[in-house]
Formats: sequence, C-alpha cells, structure tokens
Amino acid sequence: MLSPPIRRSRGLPKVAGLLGLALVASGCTVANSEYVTGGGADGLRIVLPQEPPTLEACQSSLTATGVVVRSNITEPLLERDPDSGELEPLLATEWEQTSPETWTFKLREGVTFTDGTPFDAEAAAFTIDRAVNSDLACEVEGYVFGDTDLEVEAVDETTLTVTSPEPDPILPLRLSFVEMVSTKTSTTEKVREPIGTGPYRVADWQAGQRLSLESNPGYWGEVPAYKNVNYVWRAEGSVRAAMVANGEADIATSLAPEDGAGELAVAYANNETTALRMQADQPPLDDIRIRQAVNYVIDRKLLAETLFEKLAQPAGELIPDGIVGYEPDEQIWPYDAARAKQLVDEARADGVPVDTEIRLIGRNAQFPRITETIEVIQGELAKAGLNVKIEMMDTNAQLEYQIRPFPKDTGPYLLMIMHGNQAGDAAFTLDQYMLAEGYQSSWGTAEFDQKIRAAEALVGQERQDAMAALWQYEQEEITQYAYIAHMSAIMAKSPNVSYRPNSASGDEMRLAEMSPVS
Amino acid sequence: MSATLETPLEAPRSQNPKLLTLLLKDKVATLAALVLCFVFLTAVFGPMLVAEQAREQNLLNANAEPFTLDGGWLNFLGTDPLGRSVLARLIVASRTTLSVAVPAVLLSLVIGSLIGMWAGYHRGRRETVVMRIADIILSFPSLLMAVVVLYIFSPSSANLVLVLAITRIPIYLRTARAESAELQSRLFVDAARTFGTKPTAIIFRHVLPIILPTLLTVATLDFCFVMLSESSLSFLGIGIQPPSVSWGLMVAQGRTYLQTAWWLSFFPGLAIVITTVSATVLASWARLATDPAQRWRLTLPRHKRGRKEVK
Amino acid sequence: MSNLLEVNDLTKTFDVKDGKLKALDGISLKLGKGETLGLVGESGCGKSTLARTLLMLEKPDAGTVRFDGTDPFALRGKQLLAWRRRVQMVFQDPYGSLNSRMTAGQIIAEPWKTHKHMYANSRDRAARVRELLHLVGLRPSDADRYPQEFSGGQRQRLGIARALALQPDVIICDEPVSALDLSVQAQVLNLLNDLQRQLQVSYVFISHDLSVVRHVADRVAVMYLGRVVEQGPTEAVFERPKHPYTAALMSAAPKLHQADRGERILLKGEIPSPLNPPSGCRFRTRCWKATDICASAAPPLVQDPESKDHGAECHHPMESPRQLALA
Amino acid sequence: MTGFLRRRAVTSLLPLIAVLLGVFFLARLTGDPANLYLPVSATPEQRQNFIEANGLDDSIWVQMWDYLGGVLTLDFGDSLRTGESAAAMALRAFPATLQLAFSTMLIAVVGAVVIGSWAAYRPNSVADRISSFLSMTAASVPDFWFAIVGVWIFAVSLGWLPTSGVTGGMASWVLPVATLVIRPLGVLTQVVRGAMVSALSAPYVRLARSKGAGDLRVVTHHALRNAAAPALTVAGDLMVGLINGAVVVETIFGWPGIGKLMIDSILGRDFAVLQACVLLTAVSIFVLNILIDIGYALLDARVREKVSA
Repeated sequence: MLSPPIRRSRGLPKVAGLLGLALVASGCTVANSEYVTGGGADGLRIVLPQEPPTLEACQSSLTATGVVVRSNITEPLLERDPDSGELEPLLATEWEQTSPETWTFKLREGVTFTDGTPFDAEAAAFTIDRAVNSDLACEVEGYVFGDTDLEVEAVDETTLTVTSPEPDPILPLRLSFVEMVSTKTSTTEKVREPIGTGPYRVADWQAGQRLSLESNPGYWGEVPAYKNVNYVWRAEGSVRAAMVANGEADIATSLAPEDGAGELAVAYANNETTALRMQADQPPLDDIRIRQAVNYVIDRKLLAETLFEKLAQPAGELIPDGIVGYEPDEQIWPYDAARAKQLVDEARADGVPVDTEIRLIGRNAQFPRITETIEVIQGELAKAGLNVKIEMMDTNAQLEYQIRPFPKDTGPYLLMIMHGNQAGDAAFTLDQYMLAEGYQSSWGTAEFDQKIRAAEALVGQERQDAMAALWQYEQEEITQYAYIAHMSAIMAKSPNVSYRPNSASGDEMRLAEMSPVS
Repeated sequence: MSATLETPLEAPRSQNPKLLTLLLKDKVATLAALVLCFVFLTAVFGPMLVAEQAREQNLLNANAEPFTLDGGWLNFLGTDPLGRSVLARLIVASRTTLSVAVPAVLLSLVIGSLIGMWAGYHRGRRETVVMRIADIILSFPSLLMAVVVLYIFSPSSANLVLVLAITRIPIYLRTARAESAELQSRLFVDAARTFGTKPTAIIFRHVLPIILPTLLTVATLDFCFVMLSESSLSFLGIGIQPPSVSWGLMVAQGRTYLQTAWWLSFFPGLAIVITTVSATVLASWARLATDPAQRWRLTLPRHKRGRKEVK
Repeated sequence: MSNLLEVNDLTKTFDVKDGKLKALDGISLKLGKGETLGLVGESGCGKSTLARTLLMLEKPDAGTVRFDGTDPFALRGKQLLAWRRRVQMVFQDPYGSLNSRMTAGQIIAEPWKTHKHMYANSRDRAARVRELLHLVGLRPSDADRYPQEFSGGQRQRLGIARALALQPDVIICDEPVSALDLSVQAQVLNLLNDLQRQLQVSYVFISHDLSVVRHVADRVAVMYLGRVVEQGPTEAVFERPKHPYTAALMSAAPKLHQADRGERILLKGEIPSPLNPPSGCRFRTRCWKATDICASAAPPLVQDPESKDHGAECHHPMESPRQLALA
Repeated sequence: MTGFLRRRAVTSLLPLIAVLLGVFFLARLTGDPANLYLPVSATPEQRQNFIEANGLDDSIWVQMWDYLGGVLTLDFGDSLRTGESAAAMALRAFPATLQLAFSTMLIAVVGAVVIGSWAAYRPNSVADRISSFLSMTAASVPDFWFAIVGVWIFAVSLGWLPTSGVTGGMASWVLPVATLVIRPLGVLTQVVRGAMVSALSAPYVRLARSKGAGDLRVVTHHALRNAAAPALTVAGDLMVGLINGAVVVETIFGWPGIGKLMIDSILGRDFAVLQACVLLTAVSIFVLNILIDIGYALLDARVREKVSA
C-alpha cells in the first residue's frame, strides 16, 4: 500500500552501471546470505534509528533508551496495558490506596535480579529513591514526577509503601515508569548497563555497532520465544526498510511512508500528536485573532489524507484515543483561509503589528515529512497575510525554545511540537503543556490552571469527563495551540516474526511479545 | 633606428574576437558555454516568471509523474510531495544555487589565491605561517563550523557562502602557493626584479596570469564540490532553509522518495551534473585557449589534437 | 676611461643544508664606460652569483659595489629605481627568461610599467617598441607574436631589446649565447657589438666559452671557485696566461686555426666542493705545478711584466707560451 | 630527513593547539546542553548542579585551562551522552574511518592512474572522451544519492550485498567504499589525465620515446612519475576530506566511524567527545600533510634524476 518495491527509472540504469563498475573494480561479489545483524535461527534482529546513548533504567523515558530497556531488561512494579489502559501486575502483584497519600504494594516473591541479588521491598525502595529522590536528575523524575519527592518504606520483604506529599490518585500509574534495578547499582552516578529482572539481559554491547541481548535463564515468568536479540541502528529510514526487505533485520522502526518497506510495512497509532505551539505573550501572537487565524489556515483533513497518507487523524486536542481525558467528539478546527485573512486584516486595522516576522520553528526529522508539513503551513500563513519564516533546528536548539526557561528576545514564534503521552493519563500532558507555568507551555490563565488542577484531583469517570471538557475550553479561550494530527508510526516487520505493535511500541517494544511464525 | 611602421600593437585587445572564433570552432566547448549561459539566464530571469508557480502548493496533485502534459507544461517534470511543479522549483532553485555556489567559490578563490601567491612568492617564514593556517582550516571539521555559524547566525544564504568559502580557502591557498613558489625562481621573474618591479606588481603581472588557468580548473571542480556540500548540509538539515530552495536541497529532500518519486532528486541532480560538467569542459577549453603555447591545438580537429603531441 | 662599475672584495655566502657555501670570495673587478668585461670560468664557479649580486638580486655579505661612484645597496625608493634603470641583464636561457604568455611587444614594454615616467603614453611606447625591435633586427610586426613563435636567436634578440628598453649604462650578459646554435651565436654577438658601438653601453659578459669572450671582451676576468684568479686586457690574458687554470682553459678551447692548437692540458679531477674549498691556493688540487707552499699560503698577485693591468694569483705563474706547450 | 620531521612537528604544534581552542570555543557557542541532558522538570538547582558537575559554570577561560591541562595528561574528559571516556570513544571510532578512507583512496588512486593514463595515452579518442565524461559526472553526483540507490539496487533488488553495517565481512565494505570512491576516482582521473597529457608531451618523454622506450615503459617510468605530483596534491586533499569524516556515508551505512561520532556529538552538544574527535583527526591530517610533503621530496628527487640522466 505504501510503495511498490522499486521502480526502474531512466536514471537508474546509468547509476547501476557506474556502481557496477565500482563493484567489479573492488572485485567482490558475494551471494546473498546471512549478513548478520546477528542471531541465527533463535535470534531476532531489530534495527533502530539511533543507538541508545545509555541503557540506564532511570533514563528510560528517553525513547532511544526505553525502547530497548523497558520490560525487556528491567521491569516496573506494574504496567499499563496500552490497549485497555488498565494497570496490570508485574513485579507487584497487588496494590491499594491505604491512605489519601499512601499506596501499599504487595511484591512478587521468588524474583531475582540477573546479578543474583533478590528482588524485594528493599530493592524496590532503593530503586524509587534512586530514580525519584536523588540528585541523579533522571529523565523519569522529570517526566513523571515533576519536583515531587516520595517517601518510600519497605515494610517487610514483600510489602512496600509509597507516600506522596499530596494525595495522588494516579501514583501507581506514575510508578509504572520506574524500572526496578539491583541494589548494587551506583547511587551517585548513572550506569550504562542496568541489572534488572526482565526476560533479557545485556550480552554484548559493541558501542557504535550493535547491542546483543540474551534471554535471562533465571527469569521468573514465561521464557520468551527468542533466545538472542540483536539491535543495530541506521539513521536513514530507507536503509532500515531495505534491511528488512533484504532479510538482514526482522523489525525496523520509525519508518516514513516513502521509505519503501512495501508490504512489510505495518502502521500503528503511536500516541503522538502534533501541534503548533504559539508564543502567546509575544505580539502579534498575543492577539487571539492571530492565533485563531493560524488555526484556520491549517487544513488538517487534507494534510492527514495527502501528506500523512491517511496514516494520521485530524486532531482537536493534544492526546489521542486511549488516554484518560480524551474527548472522543473532538472539535476539529475548520479550514477557512478567507476567515483567517479577515481576522488578520481586522487585527491590522486595530493596530496589531501583524507584519512582524514570525518564526516557524521545527526540529529536523522529528516525524516523517515534518519539513513538508511546515512548508505547507508557512505557505498558508503567508497567504493569510502573515510574515512567517521557517527555521529548522537540531534537537538541542529546538529544545531551548520548547522547554522553560525560554530564551529571551526571541520575537514571536510558532513551535512545531509532537507530544506522546506514554502514561495513559492526560494529567501528564496538562501539567506540561497547559498550565500557565508548565515546563513546555508558553502561556495560560489562572482560570484555566484552576480547572486543570480541579480535574486532576478527580478519579474515575468524573476525572475523564472533567479533563475531556478542557480541550474545547483551550481551543476557544486560550488558543495556545493549533492541534494538527494524531500520528501513526510505521514499522517494517519480516513475515517470519509474529508481533502486533501497539501504541506503546515506539517507547517500549516488548520482545517477549514477539515470536517466530512457525 | 626610428623605423615607424604602422602595425597595430594592441595585441591583448584583439584577443577577444579571436577567442570567440576559437570557441565556435570547438563544438563541445560551444555547447558547454551555451548550457552555462542558459543556466545563468535562467537563474537571473527564470524566478521572475515562475516564482509564483514554484510556491503554489496543491496537495491533491502531490508526486505527480513526470513526462506528461496532463498537469500543464510546468508539471512536465512531475510535482513534489506538496504538489508544486518540479520544473518551476528547478528554475527558482537555480538562482539560490548559483547565488550560494558562485560567491562561495569566488570568495575562496580570490582570498586563497592572493594569500597563496603572496606566501609562495616571498617564501620563508611567511610561507610557513600561511601553510600552517591552511592546515588548521583543513583539519577543522567543516561541519562543526557550519553548525556553529548557522546556529549563531541564522542559516541564510550569506552565512552558507561564508562557511563554504572559509572551508575551501586552503585548496586555493595550497595550489597558488606551490605554483607561485616555483614561479618566483623563474628567470622572467628575475628579469622583472631587475627592472625594479615591486613584488605585488610581479605577482599580478607574471605569477597570476600563469597560475590562473590552474586555479580556474580547481575552481570549476570546486564549484561542483560546493554545490554538493550545500546538498550534504541539507542532508543533515542545516543547509538552505525552506521555503527557499536550491538544487542541493531538492536532491537532499528528494532522496527519501527515491523509490516512490525518483524525479524529485533526479532532476536537480541532473541539473548539478550538467552545470558542473559544462563548467569543467569550458574551463579545460579556456585553459588551452588562454595559453599561447597551447592555443594552436584548438585549431586542429578534435580527434587529431592529442595525437600530434605524443608523436 | 673612467670606471663606471667598481667591485671590491665582494663576498657572498649561502647557508645550505650541509654547511656554508662561499659562492663569492673577495671578488674585485672594474668596468669602464663603453667597455666589455668578459667573465670566464667553469660552471659553479660563482659567475652567476656575481651577476645576480651586481643586479642586486642577491645581497653581498661583505665588500663594496660602486656604480658611478655610489653604492647601489644603500639606495632606496626613487634613487634605487633610477639605478635599476641603468643596469640591466640579458639572461642565458632565452626560453625561461621570457614570459610565454606575453607578446613580444608586451615583453619589451614591461620595464616601462615600473618606470612609468619614461614614455608618457601608449603611442610613444608602441613607437619605441617598434624602434627597439628594429634595433635588434626583428620586424616591428613581430610585436604581436608570442615568444614561442620565435627561434632561439630571435628570442635572445627580444631579451636584448627588453634590456635596452630602459636605456641602461651597463648590461650584464649571463651566457647570452650558450643556449644558441653556433651560427646564431655569431649573429647575436655581432648584434651586441653593434649595439655597444651605437649606444656606448658597457657589458659584463659572462661565459664559459673563451672564443666568445675573446670575440667581444675588452678585458677578461677568470673565476675559479668564487674567486678571480686572473684578470687583464683580453689580448694579454689570451696571449700570455699567467695562471695555470687560465692556461688549461685556453688549451681546452676549440681554436679556429689548426696551427694554433697546442697540446691540450687535461685537468685532473673534478672541481672541489665550494662547501669545503682547498686551503692556500684553491686550484692546487687540480694543478700540475702545485707544491707544498700552495697548500699553506694564499697565492700572491703576480703582475704580467708586459702589461701592468694584467695579473694573476699564483705561486707558480706560467712563464711563457712555450712552457704551455711543453707541459 | 629527521631534521625536517622535527621542524614540522614543532611548527605543527601551534596550529594543533589553535584547532583545539577553535573547537573548544566554537562548540560552546552552540548552546548549553542542559536541555538535552536534564529532564524537562529540571529545577534551577538541578540545572546549576548539572552545570557545575560538568564544569560549565567556570569562566570560559578557566574551562579552557582545565581542558588544556587535561589534554596534557591525556585526559579528554567524559562524554555527556554516554558517560564514557571521550578519548576512548574517539579512538574506538577512528580505525573504522581510517580503514574506509585508506581502502577508498587505494582504489581511487589505482583506478585513476589506470584510467587516466589510458585516457591520456590517446587524448581525445573515444575512450578518453567516455572516461572524461564519466569521471566528470561521477564527481558531481551527491554521495548520499549513490548510497541510497546502491542499497536498493545491489542489496534489495539484486541481493548481492548487505545493505549496511560492518559485520557482513568483506561484502559489507563494498557499498560504502564504492559510494565513497566515486568522487575521488572521478576527480583524480581527471587530474591524472591532465598531468599525463602534458607529461607525455614533455621533451624528455619524447626523448625516451625516440630512444625506443616501449609505450608501457614510457608511461610508467617517465610520464607517470612526473604526473604524480599534481595527483598527490589532489589525493591529499581528498584524503583529508575522507579522514575528516565521511559523515554522510557513515550515517547511511551505519558505519561506526569518526564522522558519525562527530556529527552525533555536535548534535548532542557532547563537547568532550567532539574535541577528542577533532584533535584526533587534526593530528592525523597533520601527519598526512607531512607524509605528502615527504612524498613530494621523493618525487622531486626522482624526477630530477630522470631529467638529468
């Protein structure tokens, strides 16, 4: 559906000839065989876009790290089912809220880390302390807990209590991000290879080349189907796709529609939502009419159908289906270029400096066709009468604009963001992106903050309804964002592997769910 | 003693018409010159005609196949993922491409050659210092320089020119220095010294004209290199920024579509190839044509040219 | 005849990889107006260095140069430029000394680009170029041609025309005909002689070819390993060489008349390295008359009794032409 | 020779320090890496801790002195990204790049000499024109284009080669080397051809021919040596480019070389690793330049011998 394998073109024979010449010159032709990303019959080969910088478990909120570590090398106390959204027991067998601030966890017995140390309440307390309360500045702390410190206590070998300063209805969900590590792990610095309880352990890491995992012989649960797993990394999407097509890898992640995976491509909704964040404190973006105009010029339907090849859904909120707080009847901003122009003209008539240059900032390779998307938006904004300049940045540069403290004297800018709520609850999104002082929010109102806080304190259906109602309010009263689309991801999968990707696969690819097709 | 014969002496002035006739005798070089003229004219006037069409998006007609007139003649070379005319974009891109490549090459050519000639002519410590500076620039990762310059200043064409020019200066510096060091020991340079000619004047009168053809050959090769570097910067996301468009950017952006829409990167790539091949052909012709000792070769039919010299 | 050029005790040493090379070791010469000084010696004896020093292409370590009473090395700016105009050079290699990218006219006119005052406008210059071409025996229409379109002799004429462009008082000719065919050599030498008569210009004429020197020079200086070992009026030196080295050179030179040929003196060995010249008399290692004293003391200047302007530095000067024949 | 080497080593020291300092300052102009390495929630205190822990709070001059002091004791600092020693990372990546660069250059030089001489031997023959046109074309096509097309043709469609990686034995070298070799081969072929054409018409070669030296002998013994000097210059410059990172090819083929490491550390604001990489490549480029100069001297001596003989 995505693309035919290869189309012979007029340009190709010439190139083929040249390359052939070079080939003959170097005197090697080798029959297609096992070129080894590893493995053999009971091995699985996965190609990622980048090498994990580290496998430190408390950094597994980093996509590149988490996709390898989470639930493969290490495991949390409990995990969220990406389909149902329910929390399911893992290293904890049961849990309950024993007081408004305190949750008590019953831990699984007979589990040991791969270094032989037993997993018990002591170890769980150690891990949570290390990840959340220490000075390590772990990613998981920032992403999941903010600046909240937790009080952890090992009551007995299998009982653990965790107390938060304020009542926290979703504390177990938060704790599902803390991957348990052995008590022998350093508390003063991050480690490169974690010792966990998962179905796999690190066998061999040849930095720059490949990472091999082997199954954990002492694993407490079901033995996974593949004994060995090899990860390699290639930055170029078409090469990743080619590796699966060529039988050098079994699974390739983060592909674009045009990468040429052909029939091997599997698309799946991945929890990510794209949006433009408007720096609403900077003129002319401080005028709501301009922010509305930005919203009017984005033809979300057309983008989803053409540029995103029907793999994305137009969005009216920052979280997708399946997350607590999702509003199923999304209000999609209609495309109305004339209205946008009219709004800009009105603002100009009122003395708003609409001719100020507005920067449209994107991050290179953040999602497939981001440059094209940004070019479309720039073109439409220009037609509406705004002066918009595209700036594509590398990650570090773009993060300076995305995360507080924002750089000073930037002038007005529109920032392309992509948010993936890995946690399953809108609270994470709201705290970061909606609160007036949120780490990734440029602006808000006290009233909106109050509504957010109130919704977050609720539980159950009330929580869902209160949160879902916030999105329309944001669109109408705040208009900090122009939501664009709920995205999908594409992976290429060899027909020899049985695996069904889910919305969490991009962040947590469970090897135990994969098996050979027999 | 005072013979006054009326013979025209303005030899250099009478050379230009001669060059043109020489050029017309060489079909390949003429073709190359025509192609270059065409490219330059396109770069100058093309954008006036099709700037609007190059911007015009039509997502419903994205990645349309080339070689059909169904979408109008502008879509004859297909459309890009935003449904813009590849042909119109090629035309608009020619200006950006040349306005980056030509100044970058000229800047590095002028600066590198001047310093190189100066160092080679004077030799000694000046030469050593200059060569070590060339080493510094050469061993400095141009990519880092690009990232830094484009980070601190915005990635505009001017800054791109700056980065590319700086990284290419050592090439001319080394070439010019080597040749100039050799030339400064020649007898006709000594002769000029005996007239009391100043070093600068000698460099411009005797050194420059002789090494200019070599430098120009290097420059045409570099012209190609600069376009490719610009493309590589785009590959890494720090080149020309859309909605501006250059051939290099088109190739880089189109590469991901090589299997589904080969025309996106093929045509701009072809434009780069044709332009640089033409420049190279013309440069090697000019090298012969401006060298009085070699010019006679151009008056021979092409297939005989080489034979004569090896017999 | 007053001396236009006087050189006293000129010394020039080069730093080379393996030590110090004494290219000039106490050279003293003089040249009168309208006179030709022949400078003879084997290659590597320092002739060219001397020429380059006289043209201020090299700076001497010690010794003085007096040109018309002034030291050119002390000159700066305009005065230096004015001096440059008065001393010109004709090079050995008529190929390398002409820039092959310039036409004959441009080459001849080149000096005026530096000495701008000499001709006010391009028409005057063009006229003067034609004159000069005519003067050296080329056609005015040759101005548009490139050096490689000329024969070797014609090129050397171009070189001479260029040297004449500044109307110099002295032209230093560094082996001006050695690269030419014999028949052409004579033409060029005659041209030089004619020009000297017409223009009263002085020549320093460097050559390893004695017959050529005899043909053009009024006085001759013989160089060996950076030092003038014998000098005097041409006839005196050729008739009665005092230094065994001069005698050996003479015997090696081809003679025009069969009868003039004496026995050839074959010098033994190579020229010693100038890096490490022999002590005492520098010629002693190859001299058949050498005795112990030659190794210990520098040879004295011996005057020719028949010509007081003719002398040689030798412990055992040649007595007479007869002795030459006997040796 | 040893004197020359010593002098070059000494005169190269200052430029190396200049390169090091240049990278040091330039890298720090690309922004504070805190955002990349700290969680979004990082408090001002955590930011301060991070900055202090990495010595980024000192004045840039103090940082510079610390760094230079470290370099003198061969301590290049640790990577922000991986926590490993920066020097170890750079040294691990460098051989991969060197192997790639040397094999590329070897093929390019041999190929260019053969094709260039052959073309120059009969200038403007059909063979000459074809090889000239191909070499010009080859020199002007972007390498990533060749790489991606090559992967699809030779790995996917034909199945002859692995797409990428270094673990496939000899076969995995073919595509990266073939991609890299195209431009140097094209450029060098043109240089060799040009130099050979003029060398073959030089007087002493004509002399050798007139003395009855065989064609092959003339080419190999006389002309080629003379043509070697310009080829050496260009090959040196191309080699510098290869050592300084075949970034694009390394990125596409997942080749764990210094170019990839450099771009990753630039994008990751991993200053210590970047500095180690640059110093390593700079040193090798300086060594390369010295080798080239020695090559010139040798060539020069031989050419002179030939001419005078």
